[in-house]
Amino acid sequence: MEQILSIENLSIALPRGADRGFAVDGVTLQVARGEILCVVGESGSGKSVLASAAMGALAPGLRRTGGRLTFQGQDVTDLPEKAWQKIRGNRIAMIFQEPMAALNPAIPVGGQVAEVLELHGDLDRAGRAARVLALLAATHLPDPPRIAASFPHQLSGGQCQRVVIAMALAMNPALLIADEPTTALDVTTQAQVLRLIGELRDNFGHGILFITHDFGVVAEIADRVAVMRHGRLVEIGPADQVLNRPQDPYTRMLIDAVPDLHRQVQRPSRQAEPALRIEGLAKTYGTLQALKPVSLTLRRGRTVAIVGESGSGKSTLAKTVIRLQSCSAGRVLVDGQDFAALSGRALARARRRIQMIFQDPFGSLNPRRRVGDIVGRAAVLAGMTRAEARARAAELMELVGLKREALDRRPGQFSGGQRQRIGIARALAMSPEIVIADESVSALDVSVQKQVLALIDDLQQRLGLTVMFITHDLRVAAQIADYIAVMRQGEVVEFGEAEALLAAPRHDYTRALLDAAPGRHWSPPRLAREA
Amino acid sequence: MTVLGVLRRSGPALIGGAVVGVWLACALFAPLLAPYDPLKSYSPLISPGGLSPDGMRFWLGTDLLGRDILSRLIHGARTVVVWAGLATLSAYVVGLAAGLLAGFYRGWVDTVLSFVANTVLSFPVLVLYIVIIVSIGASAANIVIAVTFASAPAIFRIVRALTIDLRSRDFVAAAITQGESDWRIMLVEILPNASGPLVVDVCLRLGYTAITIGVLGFLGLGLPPPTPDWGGMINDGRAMAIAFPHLVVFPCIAISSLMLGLSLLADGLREIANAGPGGGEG
Amino acid sequence: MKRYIAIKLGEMILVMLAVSFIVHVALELNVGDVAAKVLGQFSTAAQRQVWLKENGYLDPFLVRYFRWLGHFIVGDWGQSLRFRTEVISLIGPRLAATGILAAATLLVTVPIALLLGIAAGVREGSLLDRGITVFSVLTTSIPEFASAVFLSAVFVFWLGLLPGASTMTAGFSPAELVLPVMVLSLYTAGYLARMTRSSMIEAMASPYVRTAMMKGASLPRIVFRHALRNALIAPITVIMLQIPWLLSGVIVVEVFFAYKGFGTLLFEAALNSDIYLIEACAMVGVVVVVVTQLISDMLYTWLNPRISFRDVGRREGGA
Amino acid sequence: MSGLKLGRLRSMLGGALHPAVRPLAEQATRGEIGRREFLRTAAFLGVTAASAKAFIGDLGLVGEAAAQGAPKQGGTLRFACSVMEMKDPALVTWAEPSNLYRNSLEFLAEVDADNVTQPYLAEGWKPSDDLKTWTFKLRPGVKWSNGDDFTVEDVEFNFKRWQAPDSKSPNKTSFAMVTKFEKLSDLEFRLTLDRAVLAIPEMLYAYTCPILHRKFDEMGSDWIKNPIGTGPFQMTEYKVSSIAKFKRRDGYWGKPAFLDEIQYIDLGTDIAAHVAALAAGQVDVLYRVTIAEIELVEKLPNVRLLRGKAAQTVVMRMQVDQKPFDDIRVRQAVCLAADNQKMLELAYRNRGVVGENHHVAPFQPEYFKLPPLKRDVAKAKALLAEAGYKDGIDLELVVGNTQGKWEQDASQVLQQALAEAGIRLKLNVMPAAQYWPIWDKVPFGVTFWAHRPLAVMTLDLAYRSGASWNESHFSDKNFDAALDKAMGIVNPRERSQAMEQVEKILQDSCVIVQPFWADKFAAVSAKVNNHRPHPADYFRMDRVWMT
Repeated sequence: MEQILSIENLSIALPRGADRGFAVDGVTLQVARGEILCVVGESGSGKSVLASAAMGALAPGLRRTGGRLTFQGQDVTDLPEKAWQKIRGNRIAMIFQEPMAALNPAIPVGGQVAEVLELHGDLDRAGRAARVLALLAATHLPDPPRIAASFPHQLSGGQCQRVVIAMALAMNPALLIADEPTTALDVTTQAQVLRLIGELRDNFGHGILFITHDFGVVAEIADRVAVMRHGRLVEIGPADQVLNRPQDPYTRMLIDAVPDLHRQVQRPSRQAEPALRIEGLAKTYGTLQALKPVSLTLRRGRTVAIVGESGSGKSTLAKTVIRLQSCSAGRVLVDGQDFAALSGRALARARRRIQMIFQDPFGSLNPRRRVGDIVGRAAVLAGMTRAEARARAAELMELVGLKREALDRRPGQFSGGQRQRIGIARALAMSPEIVIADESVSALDVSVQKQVLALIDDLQQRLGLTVMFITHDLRVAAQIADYIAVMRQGEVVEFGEAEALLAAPRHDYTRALLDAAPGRHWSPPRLAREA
Repeated sequence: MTVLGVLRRSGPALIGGAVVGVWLACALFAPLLAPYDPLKSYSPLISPGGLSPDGMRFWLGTDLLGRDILSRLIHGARTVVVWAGLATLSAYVVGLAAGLLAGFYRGWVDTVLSFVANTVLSFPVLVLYIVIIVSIGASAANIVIAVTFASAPAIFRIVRALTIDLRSRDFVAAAITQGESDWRIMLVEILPNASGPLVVDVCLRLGYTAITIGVLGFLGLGLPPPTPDWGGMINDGRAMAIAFPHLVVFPCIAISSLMLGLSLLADGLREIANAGPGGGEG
Repeated sequence: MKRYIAIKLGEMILVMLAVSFIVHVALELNVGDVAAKVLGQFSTAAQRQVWLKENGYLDPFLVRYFRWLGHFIVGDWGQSLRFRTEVISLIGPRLAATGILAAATLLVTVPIALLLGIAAGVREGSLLDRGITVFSVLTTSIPEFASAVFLSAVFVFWLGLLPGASTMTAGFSPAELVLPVMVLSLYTAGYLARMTRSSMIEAMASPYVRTAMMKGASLPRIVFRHALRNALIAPITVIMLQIPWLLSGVIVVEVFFAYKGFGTLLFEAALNSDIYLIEACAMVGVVVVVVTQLISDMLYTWLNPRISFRDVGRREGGA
Repeated sequence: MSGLKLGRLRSMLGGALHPAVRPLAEQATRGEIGRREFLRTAAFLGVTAASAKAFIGDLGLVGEAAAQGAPKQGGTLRFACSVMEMKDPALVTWAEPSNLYRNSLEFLAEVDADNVTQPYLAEGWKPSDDLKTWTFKLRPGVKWSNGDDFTVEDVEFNFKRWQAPDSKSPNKTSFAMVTKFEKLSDLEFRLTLDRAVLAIPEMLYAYTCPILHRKFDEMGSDWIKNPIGTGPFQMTEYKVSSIAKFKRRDGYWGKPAFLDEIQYIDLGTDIAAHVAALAAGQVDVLYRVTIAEIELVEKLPNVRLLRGKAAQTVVMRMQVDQKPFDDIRVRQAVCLAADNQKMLELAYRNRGVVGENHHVAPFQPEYFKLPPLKRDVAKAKALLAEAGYKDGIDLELVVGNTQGKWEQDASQVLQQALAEAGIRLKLNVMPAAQYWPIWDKVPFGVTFWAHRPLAVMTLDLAYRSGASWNESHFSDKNFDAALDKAMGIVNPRERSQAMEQVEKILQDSCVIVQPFWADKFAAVSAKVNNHRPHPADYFRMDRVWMT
């Protein structure tokens, strides 16, 4: 097989003062024509730096300290910038994570695609225009002339990513480097883009270096898989082998953490009295109906997952239920009391019964306050003294698996997973009956995600919490939910017990979502934990 | 994290901090540092480094009334720090309060406060100063009032925008779901997190306020004499500057160096803030 | 867009009402001095009282305010106390004079500032960047009345190249414009260069610049084709917002060089409690501010296709 | 005061002397009266001072000496001067506008640059012995610029206007003692006064006393619209705060002016701009140069600094009926602690004469030399303590800087001096325009007093009980009587002696701290000839020429 890119023993040093010496540490790998090599790793594994190095464009502050880079037989290790400019976009092209941001907001996208042709090809203006339309059509964009004349903000995320792909394909490069190209996209769009990339590989025989953190995506698309951790390559091999028979303990741990779409664990009986009844809840912004009347019942001690793509109204539902915004109509009944109608002190008193765990572990904790104050605040509000509040906070820290010393630190000194635990502790501090988790694990690495999901599950068992779990990830929903509600355009289109809904979806949209889930046919093997 | 620790992370911040620090020291210890009494007449119009008839040396010379320019500059630092500081502070109190309220509550509160701010901002600033001071008279306190009136709307806008942004953060949502009172959310959750950009703005605004006081002096509306203030010194020496440049050059250097220091400090703080995690602290 | 302009104009009228009322209130505090100013400092109290009565100054405050408002709306802007002539006839020429000054200043400032700002912003932290930053901070930190002294010391007294006063009494004279423009430009250029620099730095760090780099574009191409247009949005809107500042901020420069512009008119009016003139100046000032805001917003939309007029109306910040 | 050479005097005055002139001349020779006073009185007694120009060099007026070379006809002179509103010349409140209309409007008498009073539209005058009746004879053959003859009716019109019940002119009060205006013929009139007044001709040269055409009010009371005058120039353009132009007119009764045109260019309030304009050759004459610009002007090439003595001064006056100044001990403490010499040295760089707190200048004719003032801080302290201010006292001085920053500088020196006696003086500095409305209202303020030919004119206006400009509210019957007495004496020596009491009462009452008499400065480009600083800034431009 023809090797397009060959990386040998590449090391890239981080600037002094970073938490480790090397971003990439002695990595050796090859990409062959017509294959997709997926580089997987959690955040900070050095996979994106590796991609930049392959483009000869290291960020300022980084420098290569060793190793060689060979591209199509040519040693490009020390190629000057001018020469790299001839290669970039021409023989190696890149697809980016945030397609919208990657496009210049002030130039119509057609012009941006044409620029690649202008830089590298010898087509005249008319030739370029024709080629742009052909490229846009090749990425299955509807109405290429209209798209070409559009500005990025006038297109959807998926369309933008197709434009970026068209741009990458313009010179028919030998190597494509895709850096998390579908992470920012909805699941159905992601499926289409992944399909497109696979199609390109089949039709044109590009070599593709595909950076991702999502094993579902890997399972969907990879020919070979390379696993990175702390800048090192821990395992590389054919997809089937790495996904189903991983050798390295780290890889095994990672794969073990991936939730399975086809649930194996049986959950206990679901009969319980309702803890929260949502009746005809609606929310409109001006003329936009963000939430059409929604009715839903949450049973005590059970978990309902609300699943949907962005804009489906699932977050609006959560915020309206918890009174972060007012509703336009409907009732939220907690123990027969309409939470949606309360105000003033009564509202402040009732608030403790419903608490929320937020999505972004970086944004949901006030960076200026100590963890002890954040977690202990609920106790203070409940009328305890400072000392009592501190004791309570310490208790909570233990409950979520953190040390009591953590109380004196600020959120900035914790990792994402730890912060999410603090967020959970804060929610629990109010001794709520109902917890709403809004995408609470989607920003976490898969190994951490697993721990947090286990924690929530565990707490639910121990404290008898009723959980409303908002997520876009069907795997996560499958893992944690007793019931699943599927939302689309402000409506619940399907509601049912989790296994039944996943096994036999009744609504077309649910089916489409399930079909789009990357790697849906792959069940991660359950391996004994060795790491 | 210590102040020095933060500043060490950026060259400009360190230099700026040093310059500002020197002037702060001058302001604090003026009576100890100044070689002479800043208000006392010795011998008029001695050139820099010159001797008075009775043998005293004046490193930066003396002014028209025979006062030591170096001592006046050192004491002038105090005037600048006190009055520009007070004016900036009071503008901040008003701007912060209004900005927090408008950004937090939005709705009609925001509409009313924003309209007031827009109204004041649509007023040519210098005219605003003049009208205020002409109608209530020129004095240090009135300069504070005038500067407050003129700068508060700009601060209001910054604070309001920051508040609107922070208001949408999850930690504020968390506080709301905990049933925290509004004022506590504004003061404990929002305000400390807005301080980064505001510190930068304070640095720049302090400098501009110092200059504004000087400009008002030029228009005959400055601090009452004999308070040594740099703008006033420049203005006093202006007519004679061509014959006696030292009257104007040194106060100019003083005011420019302070401005430069504050600007570098602001740039540096911005750099540090942008440098990523950890920058949010201290 | 039409709707936006209509909203903006409505807002302008509200602001004008508010400003006129504020000015009236502020000047109310020493309305008694008006007579002294008209009749001279040596007039007797009785004479002043008679004058105040004759001219309606003894009526209740609100009556006077609404009388003024009614007259203002129909174009009767009253008599200037200081110039003893129709206010409306005073403002036009003065505004035009300041307009010329402002235009000349922008003409000099904008190219220089943009050039410096771009050069500094492209390579943040380089020696050139540091140099330009220090220069621009320095120029913005010298008060205008001080730089006016230095520049006139050099160009009028030492070199004898330029006229020292810019009265333009003998008709328009470009030479008389040089010094005021220099003083204003020094200050404005530094400010604008800093603004351009920071927005250039931001643009250079943006993902689309990285995209352009990954396309194989050269640095000049990246700067001029990709970064610049986006980076200019902020400075250009700032330039527009500078115009009101130029209109009023020129007071110092106009007074120093005896330039007969809007600034000196305002200054004299304010110093003399020339109430109708101040009111008219303030109203004109508001119109200028709001109209430049409007133009600035339109430019912003034009430069930035992401923003629609609806968004502009809600846009926060500015200079 | 040095004497004159009698021989030179005789040769100058020739044989045909008024009998009273000889004793005067002898007094002058002995140094008993000033040279200027001699000339003034000589003129007063009907001796024209035409040949007196030869003495100018001896008169202590540095600057333009006798004409340099032959006068040249023609040219345009640009004069830096604020161009203010002046529809009614009798109502102007500043000397500046008067210098503009002075080119077209004339006065009955003129006080020239040497402080000598000269006939003008009045050919001559004659007071009665008791100085209560003044007969004026008008110059024949004078024509208004619209062709009308100048007659006594014009004068009568002006007097009536000034004295009308609704008159807003300061002339109303200054001529309140004129009880009767009698027309004696077409060119003669007589004024009857209710008290003796010595300075009627001088008063008639005040800037509010230009003689307007008798139909001024009928024509709309707006001189800018109907600039009719008797003077050598005709106004052709007038733009407030911008420019005013005057062209030489034909048919002037006197010697035609040399200049073709005078342009008055308004350079705003900032004198630095004026000097810059002069340096750059944009103007030829500066109305005024303040002490701050002196060194600069001296250094400028092609520019001449003109300097002259004038009875102009600032006074820091205390209102005697306001707390705490109603206690004379406080005022005495202020006067004793003040250091007039130091104020002159620092604030006016010694370019003037130290003041003696009685508002009579050594170079004014009626000056009587009192023992010099002594500074006594200890005594000031003691007086303060006696008045109940053991721990010192806080005072506020309002400063308007109406003539320049030196007023403020002097106040700062005063502040330092008073501090030594435990008086904490706060300075309240405000823009001149803001200061003028309250100049006579503040308890303690700095007021600039312009030059007046005779000290009694000032004293009469400012310190007599109930006088219109009595800003200090000083009221003392003895002072009024002493002043009346001095004002009724024609003979300078006797009058000067009578002034001893006047000066003493004022000085002892400690109404004012009067730091110094300020010299007067003007600057002209080297092209300008025969422009002379006038002690009161009254510039006649018809004898000025350009090279």
